[in-house]
Amino acid sequence: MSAPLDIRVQAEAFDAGAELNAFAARTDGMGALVTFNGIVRADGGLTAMEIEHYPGMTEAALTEIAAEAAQRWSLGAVLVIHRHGALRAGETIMMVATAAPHRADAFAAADFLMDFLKSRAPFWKRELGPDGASWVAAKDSDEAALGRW
Amino acid sequence: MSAPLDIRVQAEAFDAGAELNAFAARTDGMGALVTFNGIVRADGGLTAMEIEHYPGMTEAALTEIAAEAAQRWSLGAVLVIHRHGALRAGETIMMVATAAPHRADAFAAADFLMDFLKSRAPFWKRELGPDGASWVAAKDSDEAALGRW
Amino acid sequence: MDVLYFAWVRERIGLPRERVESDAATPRALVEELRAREDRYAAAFADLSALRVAVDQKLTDFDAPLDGAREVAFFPPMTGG
Amino acid sequence: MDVLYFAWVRERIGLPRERVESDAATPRALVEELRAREDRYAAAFADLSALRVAVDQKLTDFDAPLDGAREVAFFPPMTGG
Repeated sequence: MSAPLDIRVQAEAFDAGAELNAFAARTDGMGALVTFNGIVRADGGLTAMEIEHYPGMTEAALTEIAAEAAQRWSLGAVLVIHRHGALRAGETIMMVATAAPHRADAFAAADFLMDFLKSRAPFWKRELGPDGASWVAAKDSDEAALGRW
Repeated sequence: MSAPLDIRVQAEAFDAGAELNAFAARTDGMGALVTFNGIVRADGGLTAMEIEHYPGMTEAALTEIAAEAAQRWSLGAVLVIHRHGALRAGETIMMVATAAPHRADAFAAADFLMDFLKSRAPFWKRELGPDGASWVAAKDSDEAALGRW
Repeated sequence: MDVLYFAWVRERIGLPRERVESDAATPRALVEELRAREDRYAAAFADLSALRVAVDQKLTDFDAPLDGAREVAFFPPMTGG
Repeated sequence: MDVLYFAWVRERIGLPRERVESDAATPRALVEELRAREDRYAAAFADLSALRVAVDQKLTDFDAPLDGAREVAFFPPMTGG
């Protein structure tokens, strides 16, 4: 199955609910739909976040990850939206959606996309808190998660 | 953490996108949000579906499954909406949403909820196709999936 | 007690719920009593491995005690989600 | 070739991209040349295990061939999602 891949890298905020409904409408016939939404956490006095990315490579890396997911699982469609630039606490950073005839495929593909997007797509987060700004450090657990696949 | 559980069993259609946005708004501070949407598949000439349930036991079973998920994983909130009655192809049958500080918890809890909801909540689907109506048979793989947890 | 039927069990028996006077000690014993009544019950309960039972709205097994139960429900394996 | 820096690598070096004339055979050799230039490069490249490299927008390793590369990027481990 060659599932359509919809990959967007943008500074603009987006409406996750509207994207879910639009995705569901265009994947008519698929029984299972999984989404992941990453949101700027409000803990530790975090007030805002800045996301830097590598224009050109970002889109290529996301497309490669999504294509790999579509090859491993039987999917009807894949959506990836990832923001860059300035975000406030509570704002949606990114969203992944997968549609499949069977729920196990939709779950596994979304989980896989998140693991690879986290460690293989060129985004860097900087958090702005009461003590100033600091780059978010990559977690060993995120790198280790890739070994699951 | 005692995560709030929002459990709804209803005949009325619902707006999955609006529910996602409302869920995200009330779980402010959680970084990871996973949703599953089950949709009436349009394959095999299927034109409609009827879902029977066991009023009273349905709500109790869903609450028990959601509470079990909230005990196993660190969650900020759980949402389960499941329709009964008549549905047309393309309509949303049900939705599960989990919010958590960490994505692994949100994914695992949503996956768990779906496995148990599928085989332990008293719903029965009847499909209406070109050859008439037939009760959907439970799959051995759905029962086997419970062994994962 | 109230006995409830769902999905194709309901269809075969021809009603969704009925009042049953019984001293059956277990769902299995209750099924034996119902089977003896009429063919439609025998047909619905032909293969217990294809059925599930709930006592007072809790999923249980066919050998669980019925002592004091107010509501027993028989139905096929569930297919939600 | 164009050499790009992201996140704290960009901050330490003080610019996001520059044109570099080099015959370095690998990213590791290119790093050695840059380190020799100025302290800010030495500081940014102090610990290569904390860095990642992409050649022509493809993630690779520090010993990959640079032959014909148009663009080399250095950055810390990625933290998207």
